[in-house]
Amino acid sequence: MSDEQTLDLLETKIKELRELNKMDGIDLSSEIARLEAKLTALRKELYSNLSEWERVKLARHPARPYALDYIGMIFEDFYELHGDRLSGDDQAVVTGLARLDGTTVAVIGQQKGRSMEENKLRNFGMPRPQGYRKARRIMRLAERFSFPVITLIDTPGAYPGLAAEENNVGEAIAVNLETMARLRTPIISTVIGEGGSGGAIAIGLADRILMLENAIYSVISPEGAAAILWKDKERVREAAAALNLTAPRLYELKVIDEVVPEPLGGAHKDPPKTAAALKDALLRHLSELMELSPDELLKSRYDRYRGIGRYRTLTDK
Amino acid sequence: MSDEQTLDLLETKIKELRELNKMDGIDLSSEIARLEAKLTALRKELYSNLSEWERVKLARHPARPYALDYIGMIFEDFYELHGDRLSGDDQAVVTGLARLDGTTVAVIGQQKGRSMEENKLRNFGMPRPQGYRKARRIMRLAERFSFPVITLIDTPGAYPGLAAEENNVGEAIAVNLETMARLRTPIISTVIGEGGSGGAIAIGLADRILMLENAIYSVISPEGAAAILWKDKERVREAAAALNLTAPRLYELKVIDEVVPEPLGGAHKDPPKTAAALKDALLRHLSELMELSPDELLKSRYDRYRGIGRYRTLTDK
Amino acid sequence: MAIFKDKNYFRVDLSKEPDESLWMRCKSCGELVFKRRIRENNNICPNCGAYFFLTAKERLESLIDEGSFVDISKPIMDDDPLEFTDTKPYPKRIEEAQEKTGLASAIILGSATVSEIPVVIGVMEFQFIGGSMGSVMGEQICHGMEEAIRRRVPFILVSSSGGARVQEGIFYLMQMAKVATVRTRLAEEGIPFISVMTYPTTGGVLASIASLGDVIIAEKGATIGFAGRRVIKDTIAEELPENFQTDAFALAHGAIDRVVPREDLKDELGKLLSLFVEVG
Amino acid sequence: MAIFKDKNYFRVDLSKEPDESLWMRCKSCGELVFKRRIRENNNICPNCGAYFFLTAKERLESLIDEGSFVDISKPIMDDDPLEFTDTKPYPKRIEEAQEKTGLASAIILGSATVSEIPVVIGVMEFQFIGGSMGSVMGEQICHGMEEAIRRRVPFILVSSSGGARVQEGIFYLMQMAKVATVRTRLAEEGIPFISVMTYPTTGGVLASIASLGDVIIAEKGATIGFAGRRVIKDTIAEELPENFQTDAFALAHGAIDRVVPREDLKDELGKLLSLFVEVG
Ligand SMILES: [Zn+2]
Ligand SMILES: [Zn+2]
Repeated sequence: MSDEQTLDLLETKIKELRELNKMDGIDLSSEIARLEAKLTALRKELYSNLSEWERVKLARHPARPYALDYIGMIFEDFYELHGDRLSGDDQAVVTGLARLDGTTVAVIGQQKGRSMEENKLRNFGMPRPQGYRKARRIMRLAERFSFPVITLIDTPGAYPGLAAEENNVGEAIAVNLETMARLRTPIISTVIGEGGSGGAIAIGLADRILMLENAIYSVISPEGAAAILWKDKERVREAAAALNLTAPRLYELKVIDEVVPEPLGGAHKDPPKTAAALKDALLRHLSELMELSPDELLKSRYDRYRGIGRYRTLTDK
Repeated sequence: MSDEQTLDLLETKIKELRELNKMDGIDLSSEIARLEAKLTALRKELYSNLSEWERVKLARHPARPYALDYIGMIFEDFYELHGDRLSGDDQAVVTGLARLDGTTVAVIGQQKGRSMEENKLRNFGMPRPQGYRKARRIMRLAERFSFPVITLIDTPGAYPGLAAEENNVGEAIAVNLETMARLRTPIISTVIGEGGSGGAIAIGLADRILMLENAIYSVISPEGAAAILWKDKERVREAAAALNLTAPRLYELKVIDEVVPEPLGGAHKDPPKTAAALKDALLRHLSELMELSPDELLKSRYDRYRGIGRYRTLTDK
Repeated sequence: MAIFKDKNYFRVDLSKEPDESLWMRCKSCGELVFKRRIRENNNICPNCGAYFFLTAKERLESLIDEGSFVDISKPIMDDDPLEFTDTKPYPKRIEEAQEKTGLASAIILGSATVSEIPVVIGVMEFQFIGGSMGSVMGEQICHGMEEAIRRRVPFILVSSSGGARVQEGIFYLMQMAKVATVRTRLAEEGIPFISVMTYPTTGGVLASIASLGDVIIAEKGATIGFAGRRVIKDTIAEELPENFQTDAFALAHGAIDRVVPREDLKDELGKLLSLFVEVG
Repeated sequence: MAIFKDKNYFRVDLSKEPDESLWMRCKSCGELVFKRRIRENNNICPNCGAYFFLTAKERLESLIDEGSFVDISKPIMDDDPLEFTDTKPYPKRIEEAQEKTGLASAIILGSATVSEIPVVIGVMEFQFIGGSMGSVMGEQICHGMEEAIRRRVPFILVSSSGGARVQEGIFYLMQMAKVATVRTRLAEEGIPFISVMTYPTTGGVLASIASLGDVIIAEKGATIGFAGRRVIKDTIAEELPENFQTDAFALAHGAIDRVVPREDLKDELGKLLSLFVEVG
């Protein structure tokens, strides 16, 4: 049993005691209070020292809220829009218009499923070229009406397979990047779960990049890195650590703009609270970005990406 | 035997006489000269009174030059470009860059085949959505570098079929129209053979519309019109006449800007001469259009299409 | 007798009640139902839920706020530029269509409100020569878009069309180019354009204005496609799947944003429009 | 010994002749051939026509006018922002790659002429950690595009890359965004960008700069694809056709403009470039 499972079990026991407590003649209040204090302390200890690999597991936790969950909790009047107008409607990408505290925004989210059936529909959150092109269409729509664009990233990666290559997934991602680079409206991207490589950044070029505390953003999965770089599938913990994929670390590296806190134990422990924190962050960043003219916005976005990267300068000889 | 075939036979006989004439001791010069004069007179009579249906047959004549034939005769340094970047490369549409009397232009042509094999490759000149989207890509490329766009129309129509509908041929045509309406570079379209309805206009919204003398431009084929409107497949001649599909008639109706003359008997009787006439017309129109700034060009194109149509004004009551 | 023949142009007035027989038999479930009840129910059978055909006027009534409609169409009607006659002269067909529908042309154009949001709205009348697009429809659509720009309100176009007005030949084809050209101005002016596809949206209407909506909504049961089944059969004799050119087919292939049941269409439009316009 | 370790940056000089053994055996036909003859023949076997691998320097030599190359790269080399170690520390990998290739990074960047047309050209070196894109490659590509704008000459990028420089993690991913961002300036300035895809053009290089050429030319035999066969097999275990991710596959699916044999590549580039620049 993992540490987290032990704590979940303890939590269940406390709930059972609380039920008992309601019955006549039994007073367990002080015992319950002590157990709850203990649980919180244990949780804090566990989650304040989360290893990278533990965060990977939280980012992929099946109970973790997905894009549509956040959309439901953060926005009003979500109106879903479908289709790339070219050849398909990829349900691994959800797009639409909605209101964020009164402002109409375009929302683009990568959507995983929970049941087998849902996952079939959502393709396990792995977008096809049609999904990226649907996103591109919505970006252009947003630009036309000056709606800010909010993207929610949560994908193991772009769908790899014959049909994806036949539909030029490379182009789909590349042209999205080009499109986002010059889109004349604010873009805020948030990694809410897994930020899987090119499949993530294809909707992730933004004026502000946020990450939920336990989200990850990585060029390769720890499993993939272990297999390819360490030639040992078991060394996922080492790989996860080496990849620098956690939100706090990426904030230190100045690649992302904010880490949005999650409840102790992860977003799924209190989805509304997580959503509230994300909404607060989105509103803060959006109000700053909406102060800028489209030209200022584009210039600042351009400068951000023009300057990104780490290298050593040598003596020209 | 049709009148045209009779004349072709006479032409062959004259050629044979001319061979004989080269041999020693035979002088047929004066007989040949008289026969040639006769042939020319007969041709003139035949082709000056071409019925609409006869023009339809000329427009579809298997020996008629196709887009690539004209491209070879009119432009220099043609560099073909392929692919819609999305999912395919439709060979019923040929696109590329080339030089027209020194000016780099983008060329977009609908291409038929002659042999069965060629026709399989070219899909009988019926473009798929991928072909229209390839054309669109080349238009955007042309706009980026201010290359004028020359389109050559020759199609029975857009390819009708399952795959075309699955790839949203309606969108493909509609967005091409929208794209051409605002393309910031001159566009000249020429119907060189068959201008088949929506499949033709999808590359035919232009600053100047030219037609070869025996080309046709029609909302429906005479065969289709006979079957649907006259409920009688045999009444193609009547349908062809009613449809007002010939170049001279469309010029009278002020829908097209110029009728480019063909040699007696049709373009295939002297392809280089036809190409020379078309080149001359293209250069004339292009030099006029290149006098205009992009804004002037767009305004004049806008006004042209905003004003097109014939209706009766009523008394508002 | 052609009602518009005398060059007097009657504007569409939705308040006039058409007289009609009391009962009809539903073709789907076979029940006898009150016509009035069907009418009040968006022409949906109250017994089995089957959709009956809506005229353009009925469609308008089903989508807009009651009493909000004002005809803003141009006072024009179809001409006969090609002097076209097949089994019947084109002017005769126009007359018959006018008598049958009580409309001047195959499109109604007006200002109205939808969930209290002002819009310009055009609705095609399929019973008017198959809702085909001739010079008048092209002109009214463009006029509607220009009015939407002038009033700074969204433009809604409800399509129901077989496509080509063959009798106008090249002028029909040029309407495809014309409406697409004027549509670009809506985009440049930031005016929303909602395209509503109903049964059927095909041919050159699909391949021009109907496919150019910022948002495209299809009514449940709409046929959506470029080339008709018959043309496909005659040209390439291809086997076609059962769902060919259905609403579900269009949705699956990314052609449209949503499929909406008729009874929800007005609410959906209101919800969508409210996202495009400042509310409050 | 790392040749760039001492922070002295050697610019690429194509005039230096590498010393090498005289003969090699062609892996394709088995014949012993003069290395020099292969080299002079664009690394194509003079006997059977098989293509041998070209280093970035050899590729450059095969594409540009002799003697026209001037290194204009920025004097930079890979850093180790994540202090990354797998089976080997990242700095060690960089050192080894530098020693092996004689290059500072996985890309050569210079000005040159092609058929007498001045260009800025970047060429990736596959032998330098698989031609993977790290911060340095991203910066050099952007620098090259800016130089092309400053000089008003076309930009050519010859890709040969496995994609991700995994050791730079998020900084690699951000290079995809970076090069795509700067590429938009070429478009705005009307500077042509020709993307040349060679064996292999994959991953994040394909999914960013390589797919964004105004014209995209693939060398015959190039592998072009986003996800590697192994990833696909591991993820979805799908059966893949024989021509998967070949040049012909990319052409058939509209990803590229042309497939060009190596021996024609220079002439084709010259012909194409001449259409983009005023000649005479
Ligand atoms: Zn019923
Ligand atoms: Zn060999």
